Amino acid sequence: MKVNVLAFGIAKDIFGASSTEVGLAGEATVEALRTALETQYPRLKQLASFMIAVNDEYAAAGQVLTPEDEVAIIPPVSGG
Amino acid sequence: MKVNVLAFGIAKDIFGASSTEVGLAGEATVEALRTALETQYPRLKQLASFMIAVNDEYAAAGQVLTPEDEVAIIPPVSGG
Amino acid sequence: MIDIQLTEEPLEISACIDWVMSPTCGGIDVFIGTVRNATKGKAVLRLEFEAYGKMALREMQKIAEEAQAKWPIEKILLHHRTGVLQVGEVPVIIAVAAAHRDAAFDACRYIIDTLKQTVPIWKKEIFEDGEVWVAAHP
Amino acid sequence: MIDIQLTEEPLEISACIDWVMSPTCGGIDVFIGTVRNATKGKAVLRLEFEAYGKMALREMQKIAEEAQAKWPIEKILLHHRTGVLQVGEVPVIIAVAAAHRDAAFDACRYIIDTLKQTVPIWKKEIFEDGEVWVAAHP
Repeated sequence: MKVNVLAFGIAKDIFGASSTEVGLAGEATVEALRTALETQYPRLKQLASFMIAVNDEYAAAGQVLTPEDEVAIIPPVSGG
Repeated sequence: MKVNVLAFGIAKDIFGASSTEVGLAGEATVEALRTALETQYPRLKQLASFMIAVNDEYAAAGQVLTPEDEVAIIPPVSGG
Repeated sequence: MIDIQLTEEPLEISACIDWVMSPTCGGIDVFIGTVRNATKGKAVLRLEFEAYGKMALREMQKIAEEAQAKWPIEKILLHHRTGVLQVGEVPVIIAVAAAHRDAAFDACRYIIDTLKQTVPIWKKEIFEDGEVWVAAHP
Repeated sequence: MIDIQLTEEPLEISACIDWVMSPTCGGIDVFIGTVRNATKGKAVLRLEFEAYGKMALREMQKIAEEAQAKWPIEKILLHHRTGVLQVGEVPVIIAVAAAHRDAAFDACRYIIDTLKQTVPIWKKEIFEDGEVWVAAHP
């Protein structure tokens, strides 16, 4: 399954774009997406942390993605 | 010694004036003034508490008053 | 910097906040006291505030200096109004600016809590059927 | 009542405070974040704020509702700005009105602390010699 991942903040700099497409071979879990992103963009491993959001909610590692989901990478937030 | 005591809030209502004069026979301490005030105005005993201020500072019971001091009775404060 | 005022004029919230703003500060905490329309379920018509002016200013200054000694804060504003206040009006405003927000919050709360304990200002609540000096009796 | 906004326009402090004022409330606590001119001793030229707008609004709403569930408060306003902000400008304002001040202070502090942990908004500090996404790296 191909997943389009929206990017913000430093993740946008790392992707060089405001979104990127990631192909997932096996089960399309959030955890699998995280691993695929880190493989495709090793600089993500240097971040303090990052989360995945699905349909505007922080997603747990085991959550399974569907083609309709809006998926985003959430690097460490720093609002306020 | 005669002490002029400024009054505010409910103390002004109890004195029926914005100050009152109290005569102290023995040593003119803050404690003696407190006792004299309570004798002269028994309603003061119904207050939650009251303090005596001397020259714009809260005074301790043992402080000795002089004729030059500005003395005030401070009923429970309720600013803010 | 400390700005203490006791005044019969309406307090100007915007001017107070402008005064504490500073390019070296990242956080401002502001406490605004307002006159409530009821106390213990009973309708309040208005409040009357009376102060022992000289001593009140001195106690307010003391509290601000204590706050400045306790926390890394840059600017403290403490204005209190006296006289007759209608429901919704503002008897007190406290604004504290600091580099970091924790100090601003802690200092602001300390200042209002201590003001209510030590500053010689008295509040009378006026009801339809009478009036009461707040906190006077147990 | 809750008022949440995410906007590129300058935040209007007075209008925000007016919105939370209520005749049933006795205390308002307001937190105003401002852009500092330095971070860790290094001069900051300006900040740039970026948000995942939809999700940020949703997380802000969640925080306000949590605060309302935890404390007896009547009105919560939470406005955050995005885009380029100069030193002294205001990225965030939180105002909480309650019958009694303790709840207003506690809720206001909870809201800013939680916002900084969970709301998808990112801040870039621009220095003379470079720029940094705040908190991105350990």
